[in-house]
Amino acid sequence: MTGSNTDFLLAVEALTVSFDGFKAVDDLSFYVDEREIRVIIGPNGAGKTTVLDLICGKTRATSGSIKFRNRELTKLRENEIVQAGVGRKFQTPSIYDDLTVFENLEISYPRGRTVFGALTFRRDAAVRERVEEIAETIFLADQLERRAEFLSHGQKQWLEIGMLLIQDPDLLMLDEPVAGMSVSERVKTAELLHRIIRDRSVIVIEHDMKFVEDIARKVTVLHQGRILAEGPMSDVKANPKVVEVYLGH
Amino acid sequence: MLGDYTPDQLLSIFAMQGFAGLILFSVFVLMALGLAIIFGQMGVINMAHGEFMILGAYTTFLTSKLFALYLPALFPIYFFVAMILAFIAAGALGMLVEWALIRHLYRRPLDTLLATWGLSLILQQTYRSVFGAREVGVELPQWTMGAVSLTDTIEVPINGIFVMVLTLLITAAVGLLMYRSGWGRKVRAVVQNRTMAGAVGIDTEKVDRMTFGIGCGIAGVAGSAFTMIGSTGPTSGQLYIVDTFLVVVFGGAQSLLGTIASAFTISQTRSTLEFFTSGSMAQVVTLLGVVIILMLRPQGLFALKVRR
Amino acid sequence: MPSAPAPATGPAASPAARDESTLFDTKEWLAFALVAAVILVVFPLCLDAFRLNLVGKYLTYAYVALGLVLCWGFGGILSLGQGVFFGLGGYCIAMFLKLEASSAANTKIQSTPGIPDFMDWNQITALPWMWQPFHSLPFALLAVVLVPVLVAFVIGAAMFKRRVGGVYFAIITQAVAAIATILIVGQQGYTGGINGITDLRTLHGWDIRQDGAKEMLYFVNAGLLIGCILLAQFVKRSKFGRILVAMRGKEDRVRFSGYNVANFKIFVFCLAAAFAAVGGAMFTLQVGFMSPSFVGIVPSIEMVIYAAVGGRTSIFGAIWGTLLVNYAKTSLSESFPQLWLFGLGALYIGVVMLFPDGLAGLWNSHAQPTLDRLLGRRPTPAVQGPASGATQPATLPPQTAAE
Amino acid sequence: MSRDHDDPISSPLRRKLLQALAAVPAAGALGTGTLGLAASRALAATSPTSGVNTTGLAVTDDTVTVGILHSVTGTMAISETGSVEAEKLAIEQINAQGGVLGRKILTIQEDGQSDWPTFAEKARKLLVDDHCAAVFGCWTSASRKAVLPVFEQYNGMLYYPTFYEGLEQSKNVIYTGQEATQQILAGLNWVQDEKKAKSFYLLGSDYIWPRTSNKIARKHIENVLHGKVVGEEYFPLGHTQFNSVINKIKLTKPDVIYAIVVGGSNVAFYKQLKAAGIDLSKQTLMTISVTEDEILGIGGENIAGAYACMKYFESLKNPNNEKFVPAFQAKYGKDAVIGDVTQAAYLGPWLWKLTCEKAGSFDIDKIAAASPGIEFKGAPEGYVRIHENHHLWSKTRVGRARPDGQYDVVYETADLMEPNPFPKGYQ
Repeated sequence: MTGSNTDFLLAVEALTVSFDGFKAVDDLSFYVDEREIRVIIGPNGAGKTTVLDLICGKTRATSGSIKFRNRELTKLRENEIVQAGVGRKFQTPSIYDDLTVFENLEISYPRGRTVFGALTFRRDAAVRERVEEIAETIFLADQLERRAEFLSHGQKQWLEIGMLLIQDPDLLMLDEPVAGMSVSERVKTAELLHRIIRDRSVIVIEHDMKFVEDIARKVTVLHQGRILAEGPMSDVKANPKVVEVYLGH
Repeated sequence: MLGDYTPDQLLSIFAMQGFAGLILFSVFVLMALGLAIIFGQMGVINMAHGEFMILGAYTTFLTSKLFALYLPALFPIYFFVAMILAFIAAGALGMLVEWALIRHLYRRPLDTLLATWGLSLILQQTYRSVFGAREVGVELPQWTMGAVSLTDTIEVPINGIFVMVLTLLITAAVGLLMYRSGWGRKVRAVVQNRTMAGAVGIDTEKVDRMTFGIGCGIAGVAGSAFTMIGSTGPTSGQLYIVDTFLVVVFGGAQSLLGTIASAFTISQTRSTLEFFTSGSMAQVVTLLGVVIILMLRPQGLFALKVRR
Repeated sequence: MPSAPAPATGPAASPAARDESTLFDTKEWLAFALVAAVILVVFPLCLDAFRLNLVGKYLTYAYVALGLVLCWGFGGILSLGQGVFFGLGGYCIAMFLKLEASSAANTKIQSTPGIPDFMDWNQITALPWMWQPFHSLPFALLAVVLVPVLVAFVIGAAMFKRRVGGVYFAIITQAVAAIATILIVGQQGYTGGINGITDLRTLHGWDIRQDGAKEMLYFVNAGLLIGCILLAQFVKRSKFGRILVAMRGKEDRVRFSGYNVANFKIFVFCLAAAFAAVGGAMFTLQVGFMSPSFVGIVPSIEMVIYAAVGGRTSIFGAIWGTLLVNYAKTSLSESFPQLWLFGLGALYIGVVMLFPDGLAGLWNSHAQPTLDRLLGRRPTPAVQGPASGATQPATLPPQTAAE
Repeated sequence: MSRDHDDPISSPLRRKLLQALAAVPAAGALGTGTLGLAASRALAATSPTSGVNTTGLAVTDDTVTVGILHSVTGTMAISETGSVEAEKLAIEQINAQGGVLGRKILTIQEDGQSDWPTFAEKARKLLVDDHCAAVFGCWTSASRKAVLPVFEQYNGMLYYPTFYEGLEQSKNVIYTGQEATQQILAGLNWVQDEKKAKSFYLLGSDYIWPRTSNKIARKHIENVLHGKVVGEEYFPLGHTQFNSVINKIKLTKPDVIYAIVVGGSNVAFYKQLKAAGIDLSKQTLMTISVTEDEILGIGGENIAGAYACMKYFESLKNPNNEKFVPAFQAKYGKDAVIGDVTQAAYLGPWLWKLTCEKAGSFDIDKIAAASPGIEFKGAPEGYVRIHENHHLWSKTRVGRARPDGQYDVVYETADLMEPNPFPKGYQ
């Protein structure tokens, strides 16, 4: 099954994945525009994270198509999807504990990604400047030489966001970026996200309704692997089905 | 080579080969069962598995000596006592090892591999110091000798039947234990979510220790049974390691059923090949086949998901 | 996206600007100089020909340990089949030497002169095709590296492309080692069987059994080892090295940073195989034969302990670890044979449970601070710099790097 | 060594080979054994060190140093221990009789650690550092192959005790065990005569000795005895599952099972054979790999009835053996068993002593030259003599295993068997 070509940045069509017969995502279709910010909400087990996993290649679809700029992603390997311009932040911070902040960012810098490229990669001025610029953005400019493992939880989340930013993806996917953060960190993260979502498309999974309202223009509500509702936040909020399965809780 | 035989003989060839394969299968299952529990359920690579088996064999050896010395009248049944003692000895050592070593190494499977390798060297040297470097001869009760004639041409060795029955019993016991008992539920709960299991009041440390102990205990019983068909020496255990691990991995690590199915596949293949080629080639071809299949299908034959 | 490559003269004030364009930092320079001085100067000066040859043999194992540091220490890929590559390298050069030793004149008494003696004993009457090219030294030298790398590539590609790693990889490499041994022993007409390929004499007419030749070979061996150290150091200092470390912890994340993880693993596995193979070839040259007893499971696992004792993430530690374990083995097993196996067993356990960073870890946590303090009092700028953890942060597991 | 190859006509190796093929049994008739014993003290007084040692060996006015090189650790330690014990016993006895050329024997023992490069290393040490006048050692062919170039390069003398596959001969080695034909041919002849055996099933562990031995056996069965080989099969070392081959044996019903299985596999093989209902009192089985040492692990009841073809059994009845066995057991415990190789190892020091006394020197070249023809009448196996090819003339015997782990000797060749390491027609 292949989807049709569209003007959308991302076109997900008839996407299904089943684990041992259980359909975690069931015949799902949705579209994301260039520079759109899309928030996916839904109760636990609705298939939100699975959708991101499918898009970034971590999980293979059983059927259906995912097109990114009309390029089929379901057949690509993870690294090819990243190179096509899709970045993914995981729910729990996924960073390289054994490396310094600088090295974390440097590895994510999109140059020298082949074996040979990595061997001959040089830490030149361009790399340094870019790393420092990003570090500034994610509030870690003074932590560059620190081993990532010793950062606080919030700082780790920021670092992972920074690692995505340095890739400069066209589509950024964030899985609960403010989960587990302190209040002050949360404020700073919101500010950070506002800054970085400006010139790219973003898909965010988030439970924090205030945060969602703050950034979302369009919301997709998932329930049991299917779309329950889709539209502006205000509409969705008023949707009785949504209230019943999700917001009401 | 088959042309030389009459149809009748061919039938007996296949029947006897089938039994030979079944015996090998039982041996593999016995070897692999304990490891499947430890590796599959706990993710621990126990390179000293063979040494736990040999502990069982040495226990059997000692028991036979004791019976011969003090209870010669009961000698014919000493083997059953020996198996129970083997289970206890290997299980107790297993729990001790879990407490001293393994529990510090959960989540570092490669490190357990190295540490248990070290343990296996120490155990080997201990056996050597205690029992001598040479293999010991375990005297077996008379009834385990000889073969049962099913027809004029089909004969099945009694010890083979014994091993098969034992395998059946132990497999059934393990199956019941894992899938029907409260303890089995606890083990599975701990495997699936350690934190949660702890939170609902399961003593995860105790469950780990028991699991490891039972896995080692089964190895001990296997070792005891192997005194009937194999050698008992300080380094005999090492011979089994590769085969055992391949059986477990080939079966797909986490599933008991997979282990059994894989033992069946490997043993039948090897036994058949052994008959038509020679022992050496059969082993190479089987090992190579397993490795190639594992390369193509790393999750093993029967597992549903890849573990990384 | 900024991409203009420029010389490394970025903002100097930031600590991030620490120079990674050189092959060594100060501390590593010292470590390297120490290793080089000891194996190139101290050993040859202090040891007699016999002991020197012995140390030369130990050093051939250091290649394997070096490969394991990259592959296992950095990349987290534990191969229990390095003996296979060591053996393949050794056999490749042994085949050449055996052919040279089996000239028609030397083998007149055989029923088929001109072929290796063990073939004659096995009723082989013509040199098998796979032996033919080993008449040529350049081919043999090339094969020393290429054959093991090819094998490693096939194994690596099959396994890593399918994302088999960790324990599974270890067990499968172990099975490969078992298969290789059975094959070599069983195909004795082609391989010399369990006796191996023995009685190697000359290399292009140069008698490698003479003391002079052995001394020469020692230096060739030491030189090659230093070359391999430099290569390993280059890999470690490159971004490749950091990606390996990243992969060890968070393989998925590396994928989502846009790297094809399998290729990196295959490369480092092949590199480790190549190192082991060079070691094997040097072993054959120095010891004068090759046999399947270096290929199997037991020697392969034993080689892991060399790297572990040195500190699994320390390139220089691998050399010291190899020397130390082998020295202990030789001296202990002579005087207390029983104790040695207990000791070796305890070593595996200890290095896992108590000193996961081996000698290098002990050095960093004990000797280095003392040394820093001592040197800090004196006006020696050489070792000044960031605190001990900072120069090698990428490679130190938490236990020692806690600041 | 290189000299040998540059000038093949004068090569000692080749010369000896030619002599061996020409078969000159009369050469050994001149006995030196008794003469040597009696003359020992007289020689001591009249042989100054400078005279008996012109090549810088470790010889002083009252001592001479030899090496013992076996595995005391590792997998081979099991097998090699007996050899070490026998060699030490022989040296002790020689010293008690006044030593060699009036000099007491000192020993340096090195451990080969079941590791072939270690054997080569230690051999070098014994020759280069310790200047040993002779080395008694090695057990496996692999270890001998590893040290052989060392002995040839540094001109040492090795006394090698194990029965082995042959195909080797060196100026620097005296082989006190049997080469393959000595162990095999007479046994096969006997089993054909005695059991009217026509069909044979050959099997063994998969390495050079069983394969070479079976090759010789097959040639002999097919070409000389005109019998039939109905199966030939090999198993990896350490193999423990023999049910398939046992089935094949049951089907092919050979008159004789000819088994050369070694190590732990041995134990498994005989146990499974017995369990499969193959009764060795009815089915003839002949082995060349099971000595009394191995039976300890197999268990006498599992192998009782099998025939072994050796040159020595502990139960052998002769005056020498009746002194040797008690002496051995007095030193190493009454449970100590003595296998074929242990006895062969015991011969080494004695043969060396006799050779030194004949040569009147410790010099390796003189020992090598004087060795052919040396007779040892005190050998536990009976009379032995060194052949020009540096192997021993000795008898072949067939023993039948008893449940108590000993053999009953049921046959011995009338004459000494000639050693023939490169047997024509068997290659």
